[in-house]
Amino acid sequence: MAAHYTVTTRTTASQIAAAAALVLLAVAVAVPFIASRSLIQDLFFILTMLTLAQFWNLLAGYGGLVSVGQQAFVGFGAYMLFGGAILWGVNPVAGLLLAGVAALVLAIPTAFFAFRLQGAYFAIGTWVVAEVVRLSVAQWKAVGGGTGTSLPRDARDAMWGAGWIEGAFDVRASEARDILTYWLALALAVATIGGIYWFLRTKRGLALAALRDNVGAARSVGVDSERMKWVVFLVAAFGTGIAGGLIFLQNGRISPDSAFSVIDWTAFVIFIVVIGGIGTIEGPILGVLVFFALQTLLADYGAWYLMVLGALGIAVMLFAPGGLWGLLSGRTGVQLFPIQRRLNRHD
Amino acid sequence: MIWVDTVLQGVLLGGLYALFALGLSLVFGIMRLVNLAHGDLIVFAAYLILMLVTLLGLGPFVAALIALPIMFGLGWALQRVVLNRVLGTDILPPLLVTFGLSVVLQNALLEGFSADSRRIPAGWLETASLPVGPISLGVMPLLTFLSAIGVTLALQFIFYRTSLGRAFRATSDDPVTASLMGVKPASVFAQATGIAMVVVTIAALYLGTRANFDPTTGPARLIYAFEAVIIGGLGSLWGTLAGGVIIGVAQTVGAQINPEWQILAGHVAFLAVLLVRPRGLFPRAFD
Amino acid sequence: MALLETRGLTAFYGDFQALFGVDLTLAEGETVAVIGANGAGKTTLMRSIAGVIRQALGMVRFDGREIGAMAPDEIMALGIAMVPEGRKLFPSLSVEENLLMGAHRRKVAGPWRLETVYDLFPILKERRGQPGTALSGGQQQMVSIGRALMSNPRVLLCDEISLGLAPVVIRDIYAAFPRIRETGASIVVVEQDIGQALKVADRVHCMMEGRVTLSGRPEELSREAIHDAYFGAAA
Amino acid sequence: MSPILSLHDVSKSFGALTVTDGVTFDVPEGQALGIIGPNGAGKSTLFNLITGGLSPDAGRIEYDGRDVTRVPPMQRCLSGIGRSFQIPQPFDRLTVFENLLVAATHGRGLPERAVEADCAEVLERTELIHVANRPAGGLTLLQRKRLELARAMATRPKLLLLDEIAGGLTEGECVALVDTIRRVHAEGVTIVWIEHVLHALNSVVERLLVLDFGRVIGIGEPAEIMASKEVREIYLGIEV
Amino acid sequence: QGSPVRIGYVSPQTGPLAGFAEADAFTIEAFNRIAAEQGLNVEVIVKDSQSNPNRAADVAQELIIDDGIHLMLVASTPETTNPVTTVAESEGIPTISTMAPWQPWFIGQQGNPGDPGSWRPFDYAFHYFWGLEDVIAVFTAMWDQLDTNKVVGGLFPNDADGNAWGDPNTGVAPGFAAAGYETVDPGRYQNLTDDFTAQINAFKAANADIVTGVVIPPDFTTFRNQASQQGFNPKAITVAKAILFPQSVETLGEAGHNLSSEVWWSANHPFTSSLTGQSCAELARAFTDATGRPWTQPIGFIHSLFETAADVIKRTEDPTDPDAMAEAIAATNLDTIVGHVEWNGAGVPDFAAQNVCKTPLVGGQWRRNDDGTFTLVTVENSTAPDIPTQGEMQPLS
Ligand SMILES: Nc1ncnc2c1ncn2[C@@H]1O[C@H](COP(=O)(O)OP(=O)(O)OP(=O)(O)O)[C@@H](O)[C@H]1O
Ligand SMILES: Nc1ncnc2c1ncn2[C@@H]1O[C@H](COP(=O)(O)OP(=O)(O)OP(=O)(O)O)[C@@H](O)[C@H]1O
Ligand SMILES: [Mg+2]
Ligand SMILES: [Mg+2]
Repeated sequence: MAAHYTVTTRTTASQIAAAAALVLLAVAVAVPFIASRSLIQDLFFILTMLTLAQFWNLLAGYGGLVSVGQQAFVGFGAYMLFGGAILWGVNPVAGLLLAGVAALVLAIPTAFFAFRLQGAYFAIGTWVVAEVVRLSVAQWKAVGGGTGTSLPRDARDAMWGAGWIEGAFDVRASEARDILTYWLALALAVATIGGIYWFLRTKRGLALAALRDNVGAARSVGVDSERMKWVVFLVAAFGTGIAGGLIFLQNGRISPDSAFSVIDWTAFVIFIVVIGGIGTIEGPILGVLVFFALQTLLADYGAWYLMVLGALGIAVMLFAPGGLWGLLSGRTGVQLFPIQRRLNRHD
Repeated sequence: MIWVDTVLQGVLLGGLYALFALGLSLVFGIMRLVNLAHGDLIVFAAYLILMLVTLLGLGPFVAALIALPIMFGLGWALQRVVLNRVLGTDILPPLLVTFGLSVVLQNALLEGFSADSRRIPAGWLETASLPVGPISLGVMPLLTFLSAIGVTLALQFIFYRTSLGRAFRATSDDPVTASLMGVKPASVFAQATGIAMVVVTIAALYLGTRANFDPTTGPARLIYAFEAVIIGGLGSLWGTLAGGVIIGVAQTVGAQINPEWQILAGHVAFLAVLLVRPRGLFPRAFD
Repeated sequence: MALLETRGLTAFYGDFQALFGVDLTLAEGETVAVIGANGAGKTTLMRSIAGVIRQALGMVRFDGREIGAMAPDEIMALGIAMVPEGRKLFPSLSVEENLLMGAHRRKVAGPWRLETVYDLFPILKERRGQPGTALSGGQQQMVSIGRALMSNPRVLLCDEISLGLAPVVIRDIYAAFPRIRETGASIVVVEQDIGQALKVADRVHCMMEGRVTLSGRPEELSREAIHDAYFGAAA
Repeated sequence: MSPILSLHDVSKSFGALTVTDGVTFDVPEGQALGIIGPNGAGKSTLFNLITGGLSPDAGRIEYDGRDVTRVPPMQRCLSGIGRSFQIPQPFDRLTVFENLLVAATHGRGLPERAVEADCAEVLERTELIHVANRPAGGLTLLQRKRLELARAMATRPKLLLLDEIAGGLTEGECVALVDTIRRVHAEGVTIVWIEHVLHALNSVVERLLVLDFGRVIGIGEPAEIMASKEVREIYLGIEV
Repeated sequence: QGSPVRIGYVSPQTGPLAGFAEADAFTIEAFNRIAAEQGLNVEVIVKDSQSNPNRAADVAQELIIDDGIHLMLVASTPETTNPVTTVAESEGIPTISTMAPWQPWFIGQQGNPGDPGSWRPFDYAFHYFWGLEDVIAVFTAMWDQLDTNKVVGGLFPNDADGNAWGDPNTGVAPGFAAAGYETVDPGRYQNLTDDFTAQINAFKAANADIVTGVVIPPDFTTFRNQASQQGFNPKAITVAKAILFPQSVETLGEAGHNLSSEVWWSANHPFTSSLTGQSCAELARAFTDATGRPWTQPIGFIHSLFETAADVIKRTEDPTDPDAMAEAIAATNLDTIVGHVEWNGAGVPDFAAQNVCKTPLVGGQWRRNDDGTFTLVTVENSTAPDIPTQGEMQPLS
């Protein structure tokens, strides 16, 4: 009567969550049919920040790579999209892929340099690399140098799918572009969360979790820590680059200061992840909602908004290092994206 | 001749960067604390000096002298109340807390002092110069550089010649064993941050007299300070000074070739040094 | 009356309990040895007394005071100095600076000053300017002991000072003990080297798995009993 | 029998401290070798050299007929060297089962599906099956030690290095653990075992090696080694 | 009484550019009062760009989408005007913009600023201010008043203004050359530079008597100090941006005396408001009375922006129709407190004629008073003779 075993990762909460997610996704896809443009834009903002946050969380929360230079990939990706559209007539939608690939290519020398550094040195090193990229791009005269540039009207009007949306929804061109970029952002965010969740459930994801807990032990059981670092860094750069391209595609204007803003694309993202709960998929989702709520509530108070944000970050670090999701799941044990493999015995 | 001048001016500029960096180096070396609010603390100190100058009608140097103990107390309290709680092997908590602090500080200054750019008046000293052969060196930049050397010497003395400095190094090596010697790590760290704030005040004096500052001036200089600390080597004070000089000279030489490369050249020098020596120029023998 | 006393001392590392109700007394001027195999909890006991592991109130008394809940620096200020396991020299300090650290907080007049420590371990005087970590293991151990003595402690806790040292060196180090005892300090030595422990101690406690399993005067304890207490009875 | 592991004149220093000093020995395939020696003798360091956590300053390490002196740790693991750590190093936030899954998938280069049953079996044998779904951070000492063993076994090693796996356990716990180790050995796994709990060690190993100050001062039959005056003196510090 | 015409207004109320928005509250308060008196049903919705171009674009979108504005007003440096105009243009919202030289505004918004063939006019965006050709005329006229060697050192940063001014073909250098001035341009530098030795050495080597440029205040202070320290003492320093506000000049102390710059508006200008009937002097005094601060150049322009808005709304049949509104803007013919505003293409190249209107520009010099405060004195008016001068150009030191 040898017992036999099966392995599952699902929990009741996760099954409910999965069902809810499907409904939510359907609603999200349908939003442009019912919602106002301002809601679509807010959702676009939430989705792109969420994407950035998920990738940073993958880096820092899972890979232990605390990068302060993700703006390099946002900005470089976005600039390649603009450069592609302006200089080589690349359709901006295809340009998104170009943005991702460009960021990936940039990530290779960056990683080569930054992986020589540890801990705080790594953080500062990535920041300096991002500055170097910013200053170099600011000398690229064809896309406006330090002035920046706008996406040419021809390129904007040629965006794949925008024309169809314009006809189908009977909206103005600018609104059609919003809908298109919203759908793209939705697809990117879903692919990001889905992809990261899938990855964490593979054996590589398990190894990543093991490395996070104990590098020495992980290496002794055959985990290739170097390669894991590379994989995580490159994947994060690729996704961050696409997100960057998308953000500035929607924005229509780019300048080195905005594209490589350490505050907008790294600091706020870190806030989102940490406030929500680092090292979980749920954390950034919760974090981005909190961030957005704060921004909406307090944006009219100028400096006070940022002070509150800063103080909240400090408070969370001091009193709830696991973030809001950590508090929540610590109390209730709920996990929406379970990755734990459970061994079930059947006699 | 232009090149000699360029390098000399770069060295003097390096003195300013070293002053920015020395406080950071102290805190980084003793507690492995990456203080992202350092630049904003310098700006804060500059406003403090400015207030003393305008409200009490003091000279900038006297005002700075009064600001020193105030800043020491602030640093002490900051470390005691906030930063001690996030020290540890994980670099993220201190990174985030000091970044939060930076944001809070910057915006509080913005509320309090508006975005107007201000300057600490230094009278005739501002434009005074000293001819050295065919080259003319500014008195303020010279004072800045001499102060950087002075601060390095003073910190070096505290570090290696006093019992407080011994406690700094011991606690930095091993806080638990240090506590077995009767050291209170929390209070040693607080004193270290207090001293770092004294250095910050000196840096603020020269930042504020050299050029205009406004509440957002801090972060732009922070990165140079970090570069100086890192290429100098963790915890090496002379290394930090050397690091500042390297960044300064790289910037002026870069600018001489083409002004577009000025800031870039500083960063590239940093990357190049780290590529060759990942632990900086004068690393500690262990850790 | 006992100078130092623990009553029902327990200690945990997370969920893991390392000590189960340890009672230990140390009289003024006495030397007590604690022996036991790896992981018996000897170091845990020392760290609990020194305050590195915080204890509940009522478990540790020193000179009539409750010290269980005090921080290590306060406890050391009262006169309990520790020679930690593994020497734990400060790598960025020179030999002399390491010694001076011992008197950082507790600066009381007494027999131990730099000169007298150098008298006790003359080799250290020759090496005073070198970083502590450049010394041999035995010399490092001397620094660690000297450092603890610098505070003129009333109680000296020594954790495995023979660890990793050659027998000759161990002999040299233990040769210093009579001089330390002469100054009136009470001593707790934790040892795996039973021979040495028995030689210097007035009383011996043998620990196993977080409990004291055997106590007595050295001459009362048979080698078999120690062997059993040390390795377990089934050897 | 050909040696599965052999060290030739291996040395390692940390600064001025020589921790491994010209160590040379062979372990024939299928044998169980015990290593004893005082604290700080360099036993754990020897393991780190064999698994690749540290690289030697001099000398050569051969495993399975190949020179592995400069091979990175994860490749040594893939080729069949498994180890336990003296201070248990579980992946705290993973469950016990996941701890084994990491080892089995990466240590053997197999997909998860292929090793799940095997991991379950190892858990049964190491009596951890009832805590399989608990985070490893919450285990007791015995369970941690068992997990060390189980995780090493999950890589299906040909050579298993155990570092003080019985230290700190009660007598009963120790006996059970020894039983498990004995069975692993019986399956033909070569074992090198560092242990202070001599009776446990001696009930398994066929040969004993004594290390002192990084030097091999004796290797041979356990009884013979234990009897030698030198060893008793060094090890127990009692003059006999 | 239908629903009000909604006007969106974006300006940098906080951040480094906040000085430009100093008079916002004062102006809008006056505008609302007059509008109520005149029975104009309008609502002004103000958004802060925080001096951040990203944020400027965001709030512009909010104004258009959430608040449903009918008219966009924007002012103060290309960092604010350009993102807002770009957004509004693509959304089809009529926009009136000011306080940025027209070249960085117009060319800076083109996809490829380097390729004039690709430049396109805007359908809904209208801008009024002066252009580089005016700066060239005013600066060279000021310098002509002095006895110099006609060598000019240029400080042009790598930002929107700096790139426009420093462009070797479309910037100021060709114009200077036409007026007989040779320009030494060491190259673009990054803002917030801590050292100007390279530029100073280049100017010294060329023996420049004049320095010009478009510099942010902290950098100008650094430059001015270093120049003195390193023994470089030009006869004239005429820069834009850095010495716009009296506060910035005051931080220079004595070194601020006789610095010169372009003047786009002053209390001395001979214009009156079409909205309130105030003269420039009266407006300036009203501002000082209300806020306790000295007048600054942006006050007039912010005021004129709302003057123009009121005029356009009055003339538009259906203000909710963007095309009608845009037509009304294009047809503007109004005398404002900053001069005449009419998009008739006067003095503007063809490619921008539809969207750009120019206002007069003169030259001024800061004079240090005994109490350490500074007064801006108009010293050059050959391009706008109806604006009176108050003194003559003086050399530095
Ligand atoms: N930091 C720690 N975390 C978890 N367990 C610990 C820790 N330190 C010690 N232990 C465990 O507590 C028990 C007692 O350890 P302790 O160090 O007190 O033993 P010891 O008698 O001093 O041994 P040794 O002779 O090896 O020094 C051991 O089982 C050990 O594994
Ligand atoms: N990374 C390191 N750096 C410096 N010294 C080290 C390092 N690792 C070990 N040592 C030193 O090397 C010596 C041997 O250590 P090792 O851990 O190999 O001993 P061991 O024989 O396993 O002892 P134990 O029985 O206590 O486990 C010790 O003195 C130790 O302090
Ligand atoms: Mg111990
Ligand atoms: Mg060991």
